[in-house]
Amino acid sequence: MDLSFTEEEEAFRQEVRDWIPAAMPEDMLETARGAGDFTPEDSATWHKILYEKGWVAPHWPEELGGTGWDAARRFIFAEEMELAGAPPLSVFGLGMVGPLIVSYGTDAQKERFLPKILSAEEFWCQGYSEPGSGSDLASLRTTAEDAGDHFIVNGQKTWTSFAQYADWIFCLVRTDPSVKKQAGITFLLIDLKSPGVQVKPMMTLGHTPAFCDTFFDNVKVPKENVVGGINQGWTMAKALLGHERTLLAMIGPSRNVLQKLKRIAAHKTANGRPMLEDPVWRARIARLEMRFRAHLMVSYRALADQQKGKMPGPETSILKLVGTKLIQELTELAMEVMGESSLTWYNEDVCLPVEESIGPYFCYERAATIYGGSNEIQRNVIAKMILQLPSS
Amino acid sequence: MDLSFTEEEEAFRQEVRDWIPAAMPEDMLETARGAGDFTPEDSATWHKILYEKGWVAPHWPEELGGTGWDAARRFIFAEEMELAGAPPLSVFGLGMVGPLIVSYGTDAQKERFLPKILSAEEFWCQGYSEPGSGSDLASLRTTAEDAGDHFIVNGQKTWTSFAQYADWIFCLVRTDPSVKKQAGITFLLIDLKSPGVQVKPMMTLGHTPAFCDTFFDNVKVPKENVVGGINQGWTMAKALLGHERTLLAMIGPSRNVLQKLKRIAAHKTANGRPMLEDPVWRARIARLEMRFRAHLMVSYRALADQQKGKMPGPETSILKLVGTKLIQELTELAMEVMGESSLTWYNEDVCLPVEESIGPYFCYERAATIYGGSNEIQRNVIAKMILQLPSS
Amino acid sequence: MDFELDPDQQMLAKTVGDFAKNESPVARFRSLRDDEIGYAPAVWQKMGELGWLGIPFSESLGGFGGGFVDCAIVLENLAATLVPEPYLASVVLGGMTLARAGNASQHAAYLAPMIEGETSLALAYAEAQSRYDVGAVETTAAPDGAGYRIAGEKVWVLNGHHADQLIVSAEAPGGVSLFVVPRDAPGLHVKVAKTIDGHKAAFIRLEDVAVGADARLGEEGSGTAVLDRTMDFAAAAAVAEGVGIASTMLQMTIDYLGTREQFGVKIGSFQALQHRGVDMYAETELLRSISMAAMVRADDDDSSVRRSDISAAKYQLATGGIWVAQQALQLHGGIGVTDEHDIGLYFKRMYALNALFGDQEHHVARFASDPAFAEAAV
Amino acid sequence: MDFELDPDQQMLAKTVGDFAKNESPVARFRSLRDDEIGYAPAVWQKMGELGWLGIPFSESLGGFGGGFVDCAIVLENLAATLVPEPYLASVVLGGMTLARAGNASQHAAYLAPMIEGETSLALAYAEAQSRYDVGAVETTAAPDGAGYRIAGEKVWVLNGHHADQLIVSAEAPGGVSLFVVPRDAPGLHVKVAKTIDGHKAAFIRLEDVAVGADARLGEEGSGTAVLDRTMDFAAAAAVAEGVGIASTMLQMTIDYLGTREQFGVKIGSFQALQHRGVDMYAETELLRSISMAAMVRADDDDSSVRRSDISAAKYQLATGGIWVAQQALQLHGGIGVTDEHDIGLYFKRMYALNALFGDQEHHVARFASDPAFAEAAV
Repeated sequence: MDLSFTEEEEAFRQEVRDWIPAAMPEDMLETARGAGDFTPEDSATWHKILYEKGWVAPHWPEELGGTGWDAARRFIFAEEMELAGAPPLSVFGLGMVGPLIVSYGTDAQKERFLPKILSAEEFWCQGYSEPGSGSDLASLRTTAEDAGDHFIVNGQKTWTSFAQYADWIFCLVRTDPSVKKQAGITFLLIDLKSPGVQVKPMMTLGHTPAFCDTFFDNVKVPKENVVGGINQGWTMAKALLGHERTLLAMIGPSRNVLQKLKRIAAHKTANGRPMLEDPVWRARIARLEMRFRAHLMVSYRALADQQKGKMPGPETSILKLVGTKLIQELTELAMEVMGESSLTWYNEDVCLPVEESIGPYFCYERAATIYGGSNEIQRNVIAKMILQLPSS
Repeated sequence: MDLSFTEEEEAFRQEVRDWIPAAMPEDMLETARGAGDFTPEDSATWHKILYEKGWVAPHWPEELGGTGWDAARRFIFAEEMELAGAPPLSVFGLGMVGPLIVSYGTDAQKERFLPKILSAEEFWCQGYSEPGSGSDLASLRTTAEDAGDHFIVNGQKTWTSFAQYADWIFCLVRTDPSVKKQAGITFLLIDLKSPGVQVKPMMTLGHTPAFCDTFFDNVKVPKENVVGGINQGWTMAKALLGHERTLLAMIGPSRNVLQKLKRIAAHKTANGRPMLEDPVWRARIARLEMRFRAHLMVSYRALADQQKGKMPGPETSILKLVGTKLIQELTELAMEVMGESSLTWYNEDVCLPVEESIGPYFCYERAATIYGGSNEIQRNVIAKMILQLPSS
Repeated sequence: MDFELDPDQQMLAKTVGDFAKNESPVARFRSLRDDEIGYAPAVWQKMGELGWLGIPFSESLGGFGGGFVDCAIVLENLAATLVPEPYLASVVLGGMTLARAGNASQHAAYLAPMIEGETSLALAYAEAQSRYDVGAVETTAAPDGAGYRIAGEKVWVLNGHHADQLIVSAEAPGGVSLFVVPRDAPGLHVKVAKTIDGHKAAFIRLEDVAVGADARLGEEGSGTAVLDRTMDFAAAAAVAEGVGIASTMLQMTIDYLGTREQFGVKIGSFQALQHRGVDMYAETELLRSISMAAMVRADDDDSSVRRSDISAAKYQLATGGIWVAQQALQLHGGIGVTDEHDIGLYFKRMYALNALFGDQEHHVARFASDPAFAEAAV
Repeated sequence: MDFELDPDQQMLAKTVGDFAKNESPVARFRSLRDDEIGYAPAVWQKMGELGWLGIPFSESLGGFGGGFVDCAIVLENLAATLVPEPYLASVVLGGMTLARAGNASQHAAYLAPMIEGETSLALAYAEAQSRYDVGAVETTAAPDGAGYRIAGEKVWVLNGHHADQLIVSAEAPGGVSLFVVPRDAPGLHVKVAKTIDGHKAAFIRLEDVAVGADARLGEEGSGTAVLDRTMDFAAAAAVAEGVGIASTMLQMTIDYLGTREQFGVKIGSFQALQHRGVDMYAETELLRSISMAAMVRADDDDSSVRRSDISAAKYQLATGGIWVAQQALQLHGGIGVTDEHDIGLYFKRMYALNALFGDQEHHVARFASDPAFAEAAV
């Protein structure tokens, strides 16, 4: 066992650490040091900077625009980005549909879509859930009717996060209603500028327009936009879900909230002294940090497996479960530490220093235990797949 | 709303409070002030003292040996007994089979059994669970075969608490295997001195012989020992379970452990000062005491309903769930406060003052969330009966 | 012992509950969130006409002479549909402070019109550094002729954006004192902040605001004791509202579990969700039960009787109440975290109630500092 | 980064695991609970022959020259069947203290025979009032000619009832110091206590026990630093055992859920129990993962590197590990709380591990007192 990084890896870390502040525009550096409330435009700017450096898609194959880094370097890179508070990149293209096209797409799809994902010319969003199909995703009703060389798509997708900023959407649609529900689903790429598509942003609990309803009214979609074959959509969805799980470990966000929590507690006072020096508050923060360490080690185990080219072990199945709970507990504690100041929205600079705001982010993370397969569904799956408990 | 007791009630409280130390033998008073580890013999002695005073069965009808007190006086009496740390009386006769016979027994049964329960001439135990029938009680297999004027009983009961000290057992037995499982069960009283009965004490987790396996090998039981009618046993069991629930609120034990916890924390030191003065430990104890108060108020609501002659409200369904969890959390915290001294058994006076021992009691209370309908079963029942959630 | 409401109280509960359901459903709260005031002065006035604003004040003050239990009935029932009028801010915080600390002419001038619903009040007690310690006051009241000049900043003044009078705590030569200050006093600057729960609060800067000696409530130095008592009422009021919020969230969740279908069945048939529902029910009933003790004892002048149950109740709100809110949101799934669904509005209100008038650590520490705690007897 | 065992370590894990399963199943532990010693000196000697007792000691001391990870492998695998021999007490507590603090002739006299399995050691560091503070020593070592006279009482001395030598901490003129004291020294009185987990510990009274200057380990005053370091190893060792206990309890529970039938089905098909099982799995894997960090870093001489992960691991034992033990018991239902079923033996061992070498509050406070904690960077 060896939990340290090699000298070469540490040198790489230093290179990344030095590069970030040199490459990032001054106003974004300020946001990174402060509230971290980047706009989608900031993310797009940072995406392009990384693209020009060749660092935008570390986990893609080198020949398709990846960096050729091994798992450790990819991890170090991600860790340094998080530590620097860099803007998060939109995950739907780079992290989801891109890798899926890499693995299952046709050559034509690779040529058409991958370069524009890398260059940020086209942004993507995800069309899975529907009003009646949440946890029971396979019950989806959006239909794609065969019309020769194209499909006619009708239906409604909900929870299409950031669709208002996207150019394309990848969808699960029903292409065969006559078979078992999982068997009749197809993974389809749809241009959001197609006639008949309507995107309606919804407000979230935290008063940010993070997601949308997206409506399809007789939308024409060419058949070459199918990924993985007609009626193979469920296999595609499962391939993506496995991938999402490590993303959802929330290592970076948890680290950021922990830092923020301590920064606030270091100067906010209770009973006449900084809360970080009060034994009760100090202990509450320390408890979550200790749990974060244990969770981090589970992630490291997954990383070490990847580094060796092995499939991640069964323990990675808990990453989403533990990580999303942890980020919620961290934001809950931050709300408590803020006291009366937790009553505010970040855009109310009358109330408190903007870098101390937590309310909207707290609200935003309430969704973490719901999206990507709710934690209840995660437990169902782990009980059956990993613990092999009997079915009812 | 009025949360106070009347002047008459407070006078009654004082009467009870004065009587207890005057009536209790000196050695038992010492145990009450100390470890509280009464023997079954102590309980029997105290039972007889209460019997002579006429106070042994406050909740029985006055004409059958009860006290004629209203609900408030019964509550005050119980509270004072707990506060004085008096030995607990065996519940199986006074609290379970006695009231059942009062409600459902024949006149002959009342005459035969009730006086000896009151006078402590006969002790009882309960024969419900079997090795294969725990949560699924109705699947029980102990059979009572009709043999004219008597039954022949064969089978095994487990979890027969304190059977080794008992004279009689009340059992659920299968009298009709041909019908739906709940329908073929009978409530039967069996003399433990009958030929063919064998009682084998088992050791518990806490190394106390609290319960037994009880075996029946062709045991002859007269038919007049049926309570409530042949094949009416399930109705009897349900009547008893409802009764058990308020007993299982654990108000008295929780109060006692809280007191003990504070006594220990008041002189045990951590970081050079009494733990009760350490903000972190102090807060942990206070949190449980605050929860105890909320739980106590639920009990008071049930009491006030009884006082008015009303059925207890649906909120009493949570008493067992909350109370058993709380007593476990209290004993867990006591174990933590004890530190290394929690490693001991109470009979090891080499280790620490006997009044500080908590280990065996801690172990004993692990069963609280299992017996009387496990807390998982309680949740099933409340979900359906109170919340009326749909069946699967 | 009796936990039931008397007939008058049952009537009050029904009247307020019917009003909330029929005249102020959640949609009304929603529509007023972006309004400049955030509630309707006409509805406030109607509450005055119905006598609700006078409940805790003696009849000689033009009130109803009720106990705090009656106030709690109003608060709980208004909470069920998130009625936005500032009952807690104006009646409990402002009104009850004024009633206890003021003299007859101050009562006549400021309390009587509030009871009528013609004006509203606010209490400006919190400062940026004070965190639940009402005695930690940096705002000053410097003697100036026969009166004072008040200078300093107050934060999170509920209803401070619209109240006619603010009761302001300030350090005078004799100690922390309370002053009635008109909101339009020269030198008083108000900035309005929206709160996460869709209400508004004011951040107030006092630049040498001149007040007369008749603006002072009671003696110099009496402020902290009065505010301490008000904070007990306020914490109890937050709990009363919390009972309304938790019960409503529980019921909405049980309804949702019994309606929403996935995998071809009602999701309320899944055992894991059933058990969660039961635990939510248990926490709600614990909150309701300890809240009853807190309400009854809020009127007790003996702080050792009053405080422990109020703290225990506020603690149960901070733990069980918050947990109910979290689970209600979780069990609503995706729609729960949209602004479109009402469940999130209740969720955020529960968090606001949690942050006001002492958080869990404040109340744990206070409970544990009661001399009775250290005695072995519980 | 690499979390895998190297081939030698894999072999060690297999050898110890096979030994535990085949030669010391739980029944052996059960049968020895009431034995006067509580374990078999012959088996101890065999462990010495197999080289396990020398693992953490350098080859020059007759050891194996392994790292703490190797010790952890032994502890985890012995824990799986509750092997009763005093590996933690004699190798980790006694042996590692002696190895670090002793000189060559002390090593030859006391460590070498322990490594062979001919003798065993114990560490008498705790006192009635000390509660995890190894520097809080009231036992005294008064100079007496060339040697000392030791007087005081030590509590909860693991293996103290049978060890050949005890290492005793006592306050000498130069500060807390460590002394090797034969168990049969005149004036040394031993009382044996059974511990809840079926082991034994000694309560030791030293009545002016005379020892020579050569009994002192290192300089006067060096004791606290040495013991602090030993406590880190000991806490890490408890975690290693805890991983073995938790994994075994998890597996037993999953097996039980897949076997036990009620209501005509396997109880493992009930969703509420499935979800509980998943949460047990998560807590166990968190414990295993942070334990790996603790084991690797236990050998680091830089306490700032070492301590935070060891404390985090012991904290996870105190929270997640204990929770796994509680749930395992609960899910076994009635049979779980009988002494007949093995699950309770593991349950009690987990509680013993929790109570030893610092409880959760001790480790939380220690973690939070590290200067790195107060810095914003995590």
